[in-house]
Amino acid sequence: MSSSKRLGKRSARYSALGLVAALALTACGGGSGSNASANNTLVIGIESEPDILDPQGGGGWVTYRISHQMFDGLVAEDLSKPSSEAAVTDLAPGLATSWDISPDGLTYTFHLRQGVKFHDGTEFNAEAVDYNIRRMWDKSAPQYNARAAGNTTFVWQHLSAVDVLDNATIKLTLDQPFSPLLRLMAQGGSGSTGIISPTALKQYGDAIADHPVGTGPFKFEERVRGERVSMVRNDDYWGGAPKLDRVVFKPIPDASARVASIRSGETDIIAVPTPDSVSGLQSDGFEMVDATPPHVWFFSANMKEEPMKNLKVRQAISYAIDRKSLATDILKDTALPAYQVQAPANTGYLQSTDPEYPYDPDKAKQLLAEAGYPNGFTTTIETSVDGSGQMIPVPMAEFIKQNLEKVGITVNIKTYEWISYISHFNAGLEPGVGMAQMSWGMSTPYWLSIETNSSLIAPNGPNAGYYQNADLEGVIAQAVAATDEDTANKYWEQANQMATADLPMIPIVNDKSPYILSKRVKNFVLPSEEWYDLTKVELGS
Amino acid sequence: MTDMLLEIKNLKTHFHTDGGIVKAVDGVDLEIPRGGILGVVGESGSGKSVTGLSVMGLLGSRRARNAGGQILFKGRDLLTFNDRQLQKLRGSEIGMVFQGALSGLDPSFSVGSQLMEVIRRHQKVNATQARKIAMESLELVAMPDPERKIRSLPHELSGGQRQRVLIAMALSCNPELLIADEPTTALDATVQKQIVDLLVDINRARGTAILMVTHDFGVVARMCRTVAVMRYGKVVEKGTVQEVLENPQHPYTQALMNAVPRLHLTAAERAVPRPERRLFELTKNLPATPVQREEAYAPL
Amino acid sequence: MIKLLAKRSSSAILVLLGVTIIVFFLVQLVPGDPARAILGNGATDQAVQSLRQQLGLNDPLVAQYMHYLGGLLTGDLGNSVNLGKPVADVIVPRLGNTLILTVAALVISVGLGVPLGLIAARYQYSIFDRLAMALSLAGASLPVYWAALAAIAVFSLALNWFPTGGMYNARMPGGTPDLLNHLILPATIAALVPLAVIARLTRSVVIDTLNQDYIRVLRASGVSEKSILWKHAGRNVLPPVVGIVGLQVGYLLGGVIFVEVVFHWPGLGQQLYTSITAHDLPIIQAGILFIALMFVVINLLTDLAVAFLDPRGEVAS
Amino acid sequence: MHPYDALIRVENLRKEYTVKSMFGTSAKSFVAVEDASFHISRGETWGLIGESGSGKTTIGRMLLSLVEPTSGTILFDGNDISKLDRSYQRQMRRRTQMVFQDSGSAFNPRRPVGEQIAFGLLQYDLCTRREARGKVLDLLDRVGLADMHYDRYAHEFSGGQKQRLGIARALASRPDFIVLDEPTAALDVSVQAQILNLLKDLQQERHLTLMLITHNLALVEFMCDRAAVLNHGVLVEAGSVDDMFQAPQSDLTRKLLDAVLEPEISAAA
Amino acid sequence: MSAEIIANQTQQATQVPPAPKPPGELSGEPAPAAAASPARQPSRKRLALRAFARDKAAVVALVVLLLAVGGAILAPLLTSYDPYAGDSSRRLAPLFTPGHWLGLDGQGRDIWSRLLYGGRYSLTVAFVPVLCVFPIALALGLFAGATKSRLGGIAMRVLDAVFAFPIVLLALALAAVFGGGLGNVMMAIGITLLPYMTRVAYNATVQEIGKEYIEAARVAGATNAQLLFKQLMPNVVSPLVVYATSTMGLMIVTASGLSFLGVGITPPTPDWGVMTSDGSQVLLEGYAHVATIPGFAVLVVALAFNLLGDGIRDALDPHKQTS
Repeated sequence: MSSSKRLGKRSARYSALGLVAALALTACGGGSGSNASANNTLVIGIESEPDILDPQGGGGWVTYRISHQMFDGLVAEDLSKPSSEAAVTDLAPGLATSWDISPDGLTYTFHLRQGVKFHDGTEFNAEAVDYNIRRMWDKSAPQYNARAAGNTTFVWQHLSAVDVLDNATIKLTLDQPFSPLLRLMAQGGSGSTGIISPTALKQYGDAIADHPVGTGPFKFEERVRGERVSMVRNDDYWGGAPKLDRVVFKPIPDASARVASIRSGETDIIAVPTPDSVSGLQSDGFEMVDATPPHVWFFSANMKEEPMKNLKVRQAISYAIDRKSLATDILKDTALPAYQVQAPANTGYLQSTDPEYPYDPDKAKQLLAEAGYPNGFTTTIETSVDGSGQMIPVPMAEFIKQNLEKVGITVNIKTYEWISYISHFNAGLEPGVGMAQMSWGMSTPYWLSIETNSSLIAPNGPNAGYYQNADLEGVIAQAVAATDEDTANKYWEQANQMATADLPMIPIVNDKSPYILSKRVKNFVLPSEEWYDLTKVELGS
Repeated sequence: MTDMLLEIKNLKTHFHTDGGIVKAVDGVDLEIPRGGILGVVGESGSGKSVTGLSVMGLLGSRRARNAGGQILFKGRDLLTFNDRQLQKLRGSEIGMVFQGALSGLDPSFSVGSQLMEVIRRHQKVNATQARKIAMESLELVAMPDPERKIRSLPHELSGGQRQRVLIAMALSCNPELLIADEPTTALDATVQKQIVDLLVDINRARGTAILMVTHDFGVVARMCRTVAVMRYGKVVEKGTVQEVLENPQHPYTQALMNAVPRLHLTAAERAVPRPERRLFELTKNLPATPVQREEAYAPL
Repeated sequence: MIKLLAKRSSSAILVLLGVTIIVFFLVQLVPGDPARAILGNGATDQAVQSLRQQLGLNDPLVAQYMHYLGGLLTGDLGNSVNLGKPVADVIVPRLGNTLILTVAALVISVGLGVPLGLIAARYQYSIFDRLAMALSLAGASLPVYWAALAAIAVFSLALNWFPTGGMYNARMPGGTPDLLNHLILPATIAALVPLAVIARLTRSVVIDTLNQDYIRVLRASGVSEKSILWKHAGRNVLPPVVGIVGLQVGYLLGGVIFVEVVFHWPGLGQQLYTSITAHDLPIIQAGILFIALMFVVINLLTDLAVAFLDPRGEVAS
Repeated sequence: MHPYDALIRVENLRKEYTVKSMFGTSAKSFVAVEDASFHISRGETWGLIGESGSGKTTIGRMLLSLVEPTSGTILFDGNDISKLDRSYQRQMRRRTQMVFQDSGSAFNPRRPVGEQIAFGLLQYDLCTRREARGKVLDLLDRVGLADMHYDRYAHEFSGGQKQRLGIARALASRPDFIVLDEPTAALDVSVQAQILNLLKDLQQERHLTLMLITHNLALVEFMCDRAAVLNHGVLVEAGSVDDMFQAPQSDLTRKLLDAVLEPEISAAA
Repeated sequence: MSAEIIANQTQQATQVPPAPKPPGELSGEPAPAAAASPARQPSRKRLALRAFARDKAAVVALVVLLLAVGGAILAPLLTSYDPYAGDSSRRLAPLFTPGHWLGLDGQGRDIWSRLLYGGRYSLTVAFVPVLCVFPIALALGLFAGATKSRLGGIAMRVLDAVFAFPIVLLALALAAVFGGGLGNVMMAIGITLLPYMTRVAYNATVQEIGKEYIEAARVAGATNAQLLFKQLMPNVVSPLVVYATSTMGLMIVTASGLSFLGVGITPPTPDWGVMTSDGSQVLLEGYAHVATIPGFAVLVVALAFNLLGDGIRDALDPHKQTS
């Protein structure tokens, strides 16, 4: 045999070996799922990899949208109505069927739903609730978890005692009246109060995030980091079993790739499509669903230094920004112009038809001149490049820069990655930085307090612009201490009015939080909230 | 002249370079009878190597062009051969050995496998037979311990042994003509002599005709029957070795002969004290060449 | 061979030690307070301080480094700040995914680049050669993410040949065929730049080899051009080409970050990218360390392979 | 011969190369030169004969302090060169020069050759900067090159011209002793003849002491008075060339003599 | 048969004899005629320029780069549009829109104008880090390569460790550390580049120091400093210049990658990388021109730098400078 033939054979053998190795490598990635369930699996393309699936410790809307499907809290919201029917979500019974509030507003007695079982079979009862609340609040409890506590600080800040009255009743005692409590208990933006199976908590401890066990409509199936989080139907769900067999949340961080994935049929629903893709998708037969969640995209002004210290300057900026064009041209109507600090999906929202700061560059120039800056000034705007709820911050900032430069304000843009931006933002605005962009919101107006309270001035809290307004704090304190909802709301509206007039934060737009749905998806409702319910959703063929 | 194995008639090989046409071989006539040994002597750039490569069709450069003449091998004009015919011819009917024995063997394959590849390329034999022929070829070139050497990789052999392998390779298919292009340059003197003697032995034993390209009159004297002296692409003088060496006619030949340092000078020569002994002085004995001969500036 | 192995390995270990130092101190430079990042917006100063204490962030840097190194040696990469689990649990599956992508890209770039270089060398100065080399020069200057998006536009959206990203079909993960289906496009894009470089370098190595004396000897012996190119030149360009390919793995590991981001391939690059943005220092440290480790190991293997493939056995610079 | 007639005297010279392993243990060594003793008299040309790898170049380099001997002494003009102080060392450097086998690679490819030849002059303050060019042109003229060659670069010269350049540079510092390392091995015979003749003329003119390293016995016969034969680092024979070639004492010498192919018709053909 | 004289000696005078072939050369092709003609020798610079001018690809590359530089400098004369000001109502207008032949970007800014002004940033990113690193790399490489000292060895070891990081990864990590923006990106790129350029200088030094001319210079009495600066340096600078030039293209690509990952130059700076990464957000929505035009600019300039590097290498090679 010639050596050339031998060489050929040998190299063939090598390549065969390589192939086998490659297959062996890939074989470990084999999957699960049968054809039938695959057909009834809803795939949702989401904008980033979720945080840990511990509902109390995991932060961010993206994560809560997932853990919300597996966990319930005592208090829920009615997520069955679109924004057009309910501008603000109504509170609804969750794992508590009802609750009594003492007239002094200091004790809350929750009557728990009976016959509910966690996904692992553990019975849901008052002990379970007690166990969970102490995990978030009671430093002396063995299950106390610093991260869960940190994320739920605002909810439990006035809690002084938890008492199990009986198997179906639990009493929370506060040290002062705290009207936002119920709404905060129904929130999930930065950690929620979803109830976890105590058995599972005891078993897994901190690793609960990889074995989430709740009472929700879907049961955890598996999580492949970077690839998917999947869950299957909970046939025993107390609210009625969902229609879908499985739900898969698939993180696709790049917006273009997300859009591509629904076009190619790999996903059924995607979050946050690029604004420029929406009309094309719609004309290709995809449906866009949007809402008015409690979301505002705003600038925190640096109240420590000139010229932002000057109210006239802040007003001038607010007049100078063409919110309408921003929403229509840049964001392609995926957002609404925002003229007040609180979002429409908030009980403190003012139903005034007249916006306070219409686009008026001339007035802006005039105000600047009055403030002593007839020739404008130079300032820096900081923003993240992406992030949950941030929409498309850089193009938006670029647009606003152009607006401001028209009235003589020269703007430098500084950008950061989302998470480094959060810590940078929370450290407080640096000298020389005029405004820093942020987006947030809650259906409870208490959010305004979190943003403006002087005790939460950075770095102790999210009041990054160092805002102090004793009058506003006084009104908010009255709202918090109110024991009936109407009184509270009246104070909240007043607070909103004051903040909008004083502009510690310059609101820009309210996100409409659009989702793109393929034709197969039926009964998907987007309420006035940052998350949604999937129990009613069905898939066609 | 019909019994000539190789007849080169008015061969012209030109190179088209950026600086114009270089006539490396410019009308050369040479002939070798069957079993003969022709020495082609010249200095760098004389066109002697290009002549050998032209015969093999191995100029391999885009710039090389044949500009006329004939190369008749056993009556067939090799210049009319296509690539396939030439490939068949090379190694089987005409073998070639180059200078630079150190790098002449593929370092990655054993001596045996390289020999066998050439053998099986030209002869319809199986591996065992090829191996046998390879062994014979190695024995022919007096390779010590051929059983072991056939399995060796080239770098395991000395320079002289490698040159032997190359000769064995060139001879493995029993060609009628061997073109040896300075096969001993860069070898130690002792090895050089062995190789030269080996070639003479092979010529006698097998009747293989040899075209010996060299710059060394010593080699010519040792092994050749006829010799041609080349300069600037032309043959300036040719004849039997006896005639040319003992009575060179062309001044260039004379000059070259004079320039070779010799041992065992005659008593008369030795009587000259060393400092006064002189080698040949080019400018005096040669007609002035046009330009560019570097040595035109020689002050001698 | 064993001696060479020992020598190369020990110098590789030195390099790795240097790598750990660089990784450690690089990460120290990342702005922001990891403790605050963990605890979120509402955390009090006190909580942040106690977590800093707990994480050892208040120790002197050198002590932190020694602690880090000690952990590494015992296989403890620490816990992810954000993910609440051991770093190794996060990194290892990602590493596997990146390896799949990298190996596939390597197979493509070598499988196409080397023959391309060989043929271009064989037909040096031909139209094919000039075209191939111009293209590969351009290929080496291509912004990878742009090429990735363009490939999605064409091959996923317009032609619908391949999925737009991910590793498996989310609806019904389908094992190896599913994986291959998801692998082809990103692997090809990741392969582009190394393919171009490999083709160019292979070409020049082959041209060098074809000018060697022994090639001329083989020609003079009537050996066919095919055998000369594929057997003799092919065998002899192997050591330098393996060296070139080894170096390209480094570029691959870098370029793969873009491919992983655009194709949302759940690999180490993407994890690293999100961790850099999420400030997850232990993950960043481990991720960079692993990539560097892979790089060093590949270099080591390359060195040894070159030495092994070199017929003279011991010669390797 | 009186010892002071010797310009160079070498005693028990030895050079061993060690290949250290990674951890400095188990060192491998290779002896390039073993216990060599010889002397070179003023004004003579001393030949060092050996085949490739015999260590002859290593000896040449040791004489010029380019390679440090493992042991043994080298006396230059009666002084042990390893014990010279700085200024004497400098003097020694000036007085000893070398012509390389391939002067092409011995010239910096990116500097004009004239400048490189001038270097030796300036380095030892043998002339002023202004005079340097003229002196170099004289040197070039002496070795048979023209003024215009001053500003050229090494690659533009032919083999013979490069050797001439190498010789010119070696002469620049007015040395007493020049090591010629295979100075004509790469040249055509006609060119070789010119270079050899040139070297001879220069030796007479400048009273040079030469050491010729070569494997070509004919060159030694032509150039040298005395010579030595080196076999794998060991000097196997030394003495006057005439004696040695007429009555060789060692096998190697005999073998080498036997291998010389003379351009005369012998019985062999 | 008597010996015959064949050559016609007079004929020799009329023809150009083949140039002498270097001994040992086997190619069968004579080397180009060695320049020994008595003509007046042109200056080195002239020769290098002449060699460069013969390289068509390099000349084209140089023209392209000069156009890019010219366009960047003369941008205000070549366009009337502000690269920062857009008309959001006309955003993403296609190619050949009247008045905007390259169309408008996502902010409704004129792409042609941004392309011109963008050259100022992209070319700076390519040029400045390389320029800054050059002397450091040269000094380090020379020092480590020539002295073989312990310190140099340690320096090279440290750089070896830096080598273990893929370029993009290191640049990404550094950019993340420094934060975005032109200056920081250039710093990140410079630091990333340092080991590579140092290695080139080091390798060239080690290679050159083994050559005979160094030994010859030592025989001629050169001191160590003279060897280093007079002999070695010119031979080390040349390959480093070539490498640096070729690298500039790669650096634009790298910088653009950083912009894509959000750690690069900050928008709305009209840097080509920023433009490409901006545009890639709408690439799949049918607005391919927004990303492709600046991407193409990056490609062309990177290519030009590569070809220029090749051209400079040849031009600086004394062997190719034939008059």
